[in-house]
Amino acid sequence: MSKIRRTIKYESERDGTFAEEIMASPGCEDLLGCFQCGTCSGVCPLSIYMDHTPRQIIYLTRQGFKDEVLRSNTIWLCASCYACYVDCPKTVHITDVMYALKQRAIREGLYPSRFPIPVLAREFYKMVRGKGRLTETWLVVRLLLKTNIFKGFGMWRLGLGLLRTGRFSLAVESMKHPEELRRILDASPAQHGKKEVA
Amino acid sequence: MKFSYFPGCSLKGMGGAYETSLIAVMEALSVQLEELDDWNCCGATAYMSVDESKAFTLAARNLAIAEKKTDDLLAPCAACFLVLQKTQKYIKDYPEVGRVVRESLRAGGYDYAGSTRIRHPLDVIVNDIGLDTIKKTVKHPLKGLKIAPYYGCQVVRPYATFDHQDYPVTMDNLLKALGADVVHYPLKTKCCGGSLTGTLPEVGARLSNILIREAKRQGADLITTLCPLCFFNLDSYQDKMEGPEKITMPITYFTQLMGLAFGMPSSKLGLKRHIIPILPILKERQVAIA
Amino acid sequence: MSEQFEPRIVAFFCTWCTYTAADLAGVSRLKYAPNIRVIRVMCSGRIDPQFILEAFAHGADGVLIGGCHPGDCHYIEGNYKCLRRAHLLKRVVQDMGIEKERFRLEWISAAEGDRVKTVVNDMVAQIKAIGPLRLPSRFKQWDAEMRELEATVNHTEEMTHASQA
Amino acid sequence: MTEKKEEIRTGFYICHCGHNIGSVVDCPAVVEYVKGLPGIAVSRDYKYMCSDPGQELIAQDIREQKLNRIVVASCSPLLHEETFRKATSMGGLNPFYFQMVNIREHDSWVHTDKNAATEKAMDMARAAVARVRFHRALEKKKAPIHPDVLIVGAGIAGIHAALTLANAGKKVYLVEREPTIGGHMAMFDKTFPTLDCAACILTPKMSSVKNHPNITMWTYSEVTSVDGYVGNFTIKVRHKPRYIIEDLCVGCMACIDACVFKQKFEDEFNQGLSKRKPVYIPFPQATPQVVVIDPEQCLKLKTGKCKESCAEACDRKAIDFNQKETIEEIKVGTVIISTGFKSFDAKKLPQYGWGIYPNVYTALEIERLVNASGPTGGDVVMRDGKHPKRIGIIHCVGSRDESTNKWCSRVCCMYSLKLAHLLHEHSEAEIYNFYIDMRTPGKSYEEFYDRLLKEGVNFVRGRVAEITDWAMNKDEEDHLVIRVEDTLAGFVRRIPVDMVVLATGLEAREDAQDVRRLFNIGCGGEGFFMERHPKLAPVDTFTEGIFIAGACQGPKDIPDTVAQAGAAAAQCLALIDAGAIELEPNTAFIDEQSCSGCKSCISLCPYTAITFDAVKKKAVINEALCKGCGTCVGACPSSSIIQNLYEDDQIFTEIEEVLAHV
Amino acid sequence: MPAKPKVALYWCASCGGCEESVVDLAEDILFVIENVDIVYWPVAMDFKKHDVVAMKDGSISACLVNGAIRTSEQEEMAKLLRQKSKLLIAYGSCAHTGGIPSLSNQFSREQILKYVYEECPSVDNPQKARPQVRLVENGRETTIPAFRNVVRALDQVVDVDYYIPGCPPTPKLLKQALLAILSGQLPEKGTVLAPDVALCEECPRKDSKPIDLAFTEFKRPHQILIDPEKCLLAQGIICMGPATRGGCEALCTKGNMPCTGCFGPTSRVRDQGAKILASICSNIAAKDDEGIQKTLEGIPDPVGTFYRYGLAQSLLRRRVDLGAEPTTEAR
Repeated sequence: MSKIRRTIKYESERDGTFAEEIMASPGCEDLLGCFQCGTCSGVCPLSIYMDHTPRQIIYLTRQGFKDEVLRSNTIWLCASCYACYVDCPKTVHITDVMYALKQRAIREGLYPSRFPIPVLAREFYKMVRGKGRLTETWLVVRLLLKTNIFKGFGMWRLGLGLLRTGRFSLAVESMKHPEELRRILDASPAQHGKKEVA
Repeated sequence: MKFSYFPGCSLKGMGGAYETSLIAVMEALSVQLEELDDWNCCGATAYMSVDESKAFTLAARNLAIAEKKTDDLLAPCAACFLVLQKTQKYIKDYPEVGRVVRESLRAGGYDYAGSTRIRHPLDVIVNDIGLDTIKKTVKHPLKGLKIAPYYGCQVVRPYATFDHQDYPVTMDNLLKALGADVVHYPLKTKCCGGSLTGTLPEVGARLSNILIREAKRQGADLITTLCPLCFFNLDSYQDKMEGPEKITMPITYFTQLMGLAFGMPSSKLGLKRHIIPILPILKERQVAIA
Repeated sequence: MSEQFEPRIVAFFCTWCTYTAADLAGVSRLKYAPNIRVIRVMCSGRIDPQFILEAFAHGADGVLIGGCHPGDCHYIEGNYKCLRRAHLLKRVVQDMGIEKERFRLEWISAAEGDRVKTVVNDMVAQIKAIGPLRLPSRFKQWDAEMRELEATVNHTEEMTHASQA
Repeated sequence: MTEKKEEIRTGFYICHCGHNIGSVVDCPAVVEYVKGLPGIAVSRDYKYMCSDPGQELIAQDIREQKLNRIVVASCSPLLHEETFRKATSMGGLNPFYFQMVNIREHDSWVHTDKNAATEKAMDMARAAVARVRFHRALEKKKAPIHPDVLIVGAGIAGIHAALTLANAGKKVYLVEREPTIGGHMAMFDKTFPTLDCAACILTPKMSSVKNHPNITMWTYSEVTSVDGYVGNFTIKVRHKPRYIIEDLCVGCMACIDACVFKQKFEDEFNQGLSKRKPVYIPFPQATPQVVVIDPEQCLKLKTGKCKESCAEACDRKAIDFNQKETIEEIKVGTVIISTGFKSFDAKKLPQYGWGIYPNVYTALEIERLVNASGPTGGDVVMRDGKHPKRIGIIHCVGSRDESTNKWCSRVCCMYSLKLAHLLHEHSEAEIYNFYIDMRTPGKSYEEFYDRLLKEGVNFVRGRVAEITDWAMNKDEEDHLVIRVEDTLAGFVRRIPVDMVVLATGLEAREDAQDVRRLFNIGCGGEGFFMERHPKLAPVDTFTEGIFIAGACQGPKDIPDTVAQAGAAAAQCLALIDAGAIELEPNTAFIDEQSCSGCKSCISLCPYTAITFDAVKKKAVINEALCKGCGTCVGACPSSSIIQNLYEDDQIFTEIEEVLAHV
Repeated sequence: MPAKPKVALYWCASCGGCEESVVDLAEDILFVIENVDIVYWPVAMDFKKHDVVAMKDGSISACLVNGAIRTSEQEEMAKLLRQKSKLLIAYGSCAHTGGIPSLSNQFSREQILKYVYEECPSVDNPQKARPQVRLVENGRETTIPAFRNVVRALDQVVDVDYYIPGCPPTPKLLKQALLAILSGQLPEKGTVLAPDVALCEECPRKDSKPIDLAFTEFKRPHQILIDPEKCLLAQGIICMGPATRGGCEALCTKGNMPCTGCFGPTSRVRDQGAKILASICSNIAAKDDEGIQKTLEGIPDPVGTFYRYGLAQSLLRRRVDLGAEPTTEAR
C-alpha cells in the first residue's frame, strides 16, 4: 500500500501573478474564460498519459498553482495537434498556453532533466541556430547522447530500414548563409529579458 | 501558375519522397515551383517551446523573402505550413510580436509587411487547379484501391480555412477524382504522435498504431498522408505494433498516388523509399504502374 | 509638455444604433478611454459636414461618426447619405492637412457595445500616436504674425481690432 | 430669432444614482463648476433625480426660482428623458426647455479614472447648459391608434397573444407562414416539468383561434411590406397558393389517399423521420384542417401531366390547380412579432456525427420519435431498425460555444431531462446525460432534475469531445463511442452507446434579418430581435407600436413565451385603449423665406415627406409624414431646413462647448 | 447745403476687377460723383497714405475695401482706413471671404515664394534671389511690405460693418449699397448686402432641375457640350448655386457656366464648401464604397472646387499642418 499523503493546499502556496504572466503570451489572453467543460481533455490524443488533464492545467494555472503546473508532464506531452485549440468553446488557445508553460518551465529549469522532450526542443533549437536548417538524423543522434533512451528502443532496426530506403543520410543540411540568420536571431530580444538558453 | 516553394528541412531529409513526387505532379499540372532563396528552418514545434519571439522571427525571415517575390508561398510540410501561418497571423494580431519580429528582421536587411499568402499543395490542387483538371490528367485510375485519407492535425487546423477543421473532405474528393475508393476513416484528423514517437516511443508509436489498426478495420489497403512526419511515424514503427495479429499497412503521400494515377514511373515518385513496401498492394489491386 | 497628451474626440452617434450601443457598453460596464464626448443625433444622416469641421476648428483632435450598419438604418437610408458625404469629406479633410486617422466613420449596431469600446480605444491610441491637432492654438499661432505690425508701425490704441478667430 | 431677449435662468441637476454615478464622478465638484457657467440660477446634486422627490425638486425650483431652462445630468436619455421632461412640465415649463446629460452609461460606468470622468461630466454639462439656451417650446403631436392588431407567427406565442386580444374585443390578423398554426410546440411530445402532453394543451387553443370571430387566421401567408407608423400601419400580406379552396375543404383526406404518388417525400413535421405525399396535411390536428399541395412535388403542377385522381376523389371540388398567389392589404395600429426560433443545425458540428452516423438524432427528431402520433407511434426504434439499449444525450450542442452560438439556450437542460425520462420510459434503455452545467431555474424544475437523478439516469459532467465509430475494444465494436472527459472524476472516458441525442440549442431564424428590416426593428448580435430595454421594456422594440413575443426575442420555454405573449397583447391594448399616442416633435420644417427651391432635399426623404410646391417654387415638408431623421437638414445647402430638437445652432453650440476646456 | 459724404475706395490683394466694377456703374457713376466726395481712391486719383493719415478719425463716411489681406502694407492700410472711416465695407469676394487669393492658404509661404521666384517655368532667376523686406545698400535703406503666411479676409484683420459680395459685385448691388448709405437706411451691422437666398431662386434653369438627381458621375464644364437650358447639376456639372447666396442675377448660369460660389454662403451657413459637399454627396446614386468613390472621381479637387472663393473664411481657414514662418526678418 502506498503512503498516505496529505493533499490540502494553503493560499500561501498560490502564485498570485502566475495566471497573468502566462496570459501575457500571445494567444493566451482568453485563459480566464475557461468554464471547465473538458472538451480539451476529451479531444486530446495524449491526455490519457497526462498526470493532469489539459482542463486541469488551465484551472491550476488560473488558480496560480505554478509548481504543480510546471512540474506536470502534461505540458511536455502536448504534441501541438491543435485539436483542443479549435474545439474549445471558449476560444482558449490551449496549445499556445502549453507553449507558454513550456517556455516558462525551461526558463525556471523545472523540467525533468532526463525527460527527453525538452531536451529535443533544446537540441533542435541549437541546431537550427547553428546551421539554419535541421538534419533529422543528427538530431536523433544528439538526442540519444543526451538521454538514456537506448533501452527498449530498437533504434538499430529502424536505422537499418531507413538506410535501406535511402532516407538515413548523415550529410548535414545547412543554409548558404547561416550567419545572416544568427544575426537576425541575435537582434531578437531573448524572451522576458532572460538569458538565451542555447 | 507559379509559386515560391518552401520545402522545409523534412522534405530535404527523410521526407524526400514527398518532394520528388510533389515536384513531378506539379510539373504535370504545369505549376511552376521556385525554391525560396536560402530559406531556413521554420522552427517547427520545438522552437516555440523555447523562445517564442525567436521562433516567430525565425519563421518570418522566410515570409519576408517570399514577400519580395510576391508569389504565393507553397509549404507542403504540415508543420512548416502551420508555423508560417501562425507567424503571419500573430505578427498581424499582436503589434508587440510584429514590432519585435520586424526589428529583428531589419538586422538581416529584411522588411516584412505581412502580405505573403501561404498555401498548402492540397488546397492549391483541389481549389485552384480543380478536380476537373485532375480527372482529365488521370491516365490510370486507381480503381479498386481502398484508401484511408489521413490529414493529420496541422494542415487543417487551426489556421487553414480551406476545409473543416474536424471533418475535412478535400483529400477525400481528390482521391475519388483519382478513381480510388475512399474508406470511412473516423481518425482522419487525429494526431500521429508527432515528435513524441522519437522521444516517448511507447506513447507516440501507440497513436500511430491506433491509426493503422483502425484503417485496417475499415478495410483500407493503404493510408495516404500529406505530412512528412505523419508519414515517418506511420511507416517506421509498424514493427513495434502491439496486439494479437501482425498488421502491415503501406503508407503513401497523396502526391505519390496522384503521380501513379497520372501514369508517372515509380522512380519519379520515390515509391521505393518506404519501409513498408507499397508495390505489392498496388500489384494486388492491379493498379497500373508506368 | 510634461502632461501626457490626452486626445479630445467628438463623436456623433445616431440614437438607434451607436448611441444605444454606447449605452449597452455602459450597462455591460465595459471600460474604455474617457476621451470622447458624444453628441446625439437621431440619424447619422443628420450629421452635417460642417459639424465635423466645426469640431476640428474648435479643438477636436479627432471626430468619430457612429451609425447603423448599411441596410439597418432606422430611417431606411440615412446612413448611406452619411457614408457618401464622409467619402468626400475625408478627402477634403486630408487635403487640408488633417491626418486620416482623425476622422473616422464606423457602423456600430445597438448590439455591439464591445465595438464602441474597441473603436474608441483604438482611435484614442491612434491619435495619441500622431499627436494633438488643436486648431485653436494653431489659429492663434498663425495670427501672431499680425502683431509684427504693431511692433514696427506706429498706431493708436483704438486702431487694433482683434481678428475674428 | 426670438423677438424679445428673455433672461436665461437655467437649473442644473446632477444625479448620484446611488453609487452608480457618485462613486466615479465627483458630483459636488460638477455642481460647483456649473454654478460658474452663464445663465445658471440653480445648480444642485441629488441622490436619485428620477425619484419622486428628485422630480419635485425640479418642478419646485421652476416655480420658485423662475427657471426657464432645465438640464439634468444622470443616466441615458433613452431611459429617463421622458421622466424629466414630465418633471419640467410639472413645474409649468414647456417640457422641451430640457436637456439631458448622460453621465452614467457614457461616463461613470465606462471609465475608472475619477478625474477624467469628472472632467468629462463637466464638459458634457457645460455643453448641455449652453445648448439648452437655444431650445424652444414645442408641442407633441398625437397619432390616433387603429384598433386592429397584426400578429406575425402563430406558434404558442402568436396564438396566446391573438386569443388575449380577441377576447378583449380587438380584431386580430394572425399570419402564419406554414400551412398550419401551432409552431414548434405542436411537434413536442410532453412538456416539462409536468409532463403534460403538448398537443393536449395546445390543440384546444388552436381551434379557439380558428373559430374566434375576432381573429382572421391566415396560414401559408407572409407579410411582404409594412408602411406607416405607430397607430397607422399599412400591411401587405401574400397568400401562397395551397391549390385547395380553403372554404370547401373539410379535411377528409380522400385526395391524399387518391394521389398517384406513394409516400416518398420527406415529412417536415416529423423531421424527415417519415414520408408523405405531395398533397398532405402536416399532422392530424393541423389547423386549419385543410390539405395543401406542394407545387415542387405535385406531378400536375410540375409537368402538367397527371390523371388528377385527387381532384376526382374530392366530392366538394375543393382542388384548384389554377390558384395563384394573392396579395391582401390591411390597416392595423399595432403589430406583435412572434416568429419563433430555429433549432441549431447539428450538421455544423461533424464531430457529433449527425448526418454521418444514422443513430445520431437531434432532440426535435426524438420529440417526434417518442410521440404517440409520430412516425413510429412512439416506439423508440432507430434508423437501423434496432432498439437502443444505451442512449447518450449530449447537452449544449450549438450553445455556450464561441464558434457556434455563445448563449445558453435555456431550455435544453430541461428538455434533455424530459427526453431522458421519456426515452427510458419508452425503451428501458440506460441513459447518459452529458452536461457542462445543469441549469434548472424554474418553478418545479430542480425537483424534476432530482426525480431524474433518482430514476437512475447517469449524469456525466463534461462536454463531449466526439462521437465516433472507431473501436478500441470488443465492447465498442458496432457502437457509437462517446469520448468525454469526466471532469468530476478527472479522466477521459469512452462510453459505447447505441443512440445519441443532440440537445441542439435555439437560434434566431435565418430570415430574422429580413423580418427585422421589414418592420424596422433591431436585432442583437445573436440575431434575436432586440427589446427596447432588457428589463423595463422586454416586449417593446425601438419602433413604436411594434412588439415582440416568444423565442424570436431569445431562447425561452413555453411558460415564459406565454407570459411574454400576454405582455405584448397588453401593450397593444394599452395603446389601443388610449386611442392615440404622442409623437416626439423632432420633425423638420422648411424656412420658406430662405429656401431657394434647389430641390436637393426632396429625393433624400425616404418617407416622401418633402414635396416641391410648384407655385411657390419652394420645398415643403409634410410634418405628418416626417419621422425626424434630419437627413434633409444635414444636406440642405443653404441651411434652410430646421429640425426641432436638433437645430444647427443647438448642435454647433454643443460641439463648441464640449471642446471648450477649462 | 451740408457737405457731401466722403467716400474712400482701396485695393488690397485682388485682381483689380472690383475697381473695374465701380466703373461698370456706367452713367450711374455720375450720380455717385454728384452725391459723394471721393477722398481716397489710389487707382484713380492721386492721394497718398499721408493724406489719409492726416484725416480726422471717422471722417470718411464709408470706405469700400476690396481684396484679401496678404501683406503687412495691406494690413496697415486696412487698420488705417478702419480708423478714419465710419463704415468699413468689404467689397467683393476677396475682402468678404478671402477670394481666389485665399486658395493659397493650401500652401506655405515658403512653397509659394519658392515657386514664384525659382520654379515657375517662366522665371529666369539663376541666383535664386528673393525680395527682402529690408535692404541696406550704399547706406540707403529700402523696405517692401512683408509677405504674410496667411491670406485673410478683411474682417479677420479689422472690424467690418458691411459686405458686398461677388467676384466682382454687380453694379446693381453697389448702387443699392450706396443708396442705402446715403439714405442712412442700413440693416443690422455685419449684414451681407445681397439677398439671403441661394442662387437657385433666381436661376433660369431652376425649373429644369429634376427632383431626383441621383448622380452617377460628375463632369467638368470642358468635358461636355453643356445644354444651355437644363440645370447644370442635372448634367453632372458641379454648380455651387444651391449653396451660394443669390443677387448676381445668375450671370454665370445664364452664360452657360456653372456657379462657382463667389457670393459666399447664405447667412445661416458656416462653411459653404461643407454644405455643397453635403448636398451633392447625399444625392449620389451609389450605396457601396466602391461605387461612391468612383462617382467622386469626377471631383478631382474638392477643396479648389468648393472653396474657390472662401477658403480664408472656411472653418479650417488654411491647410492646418502649415506653420508660420517669420515674415519681417531679412532673409
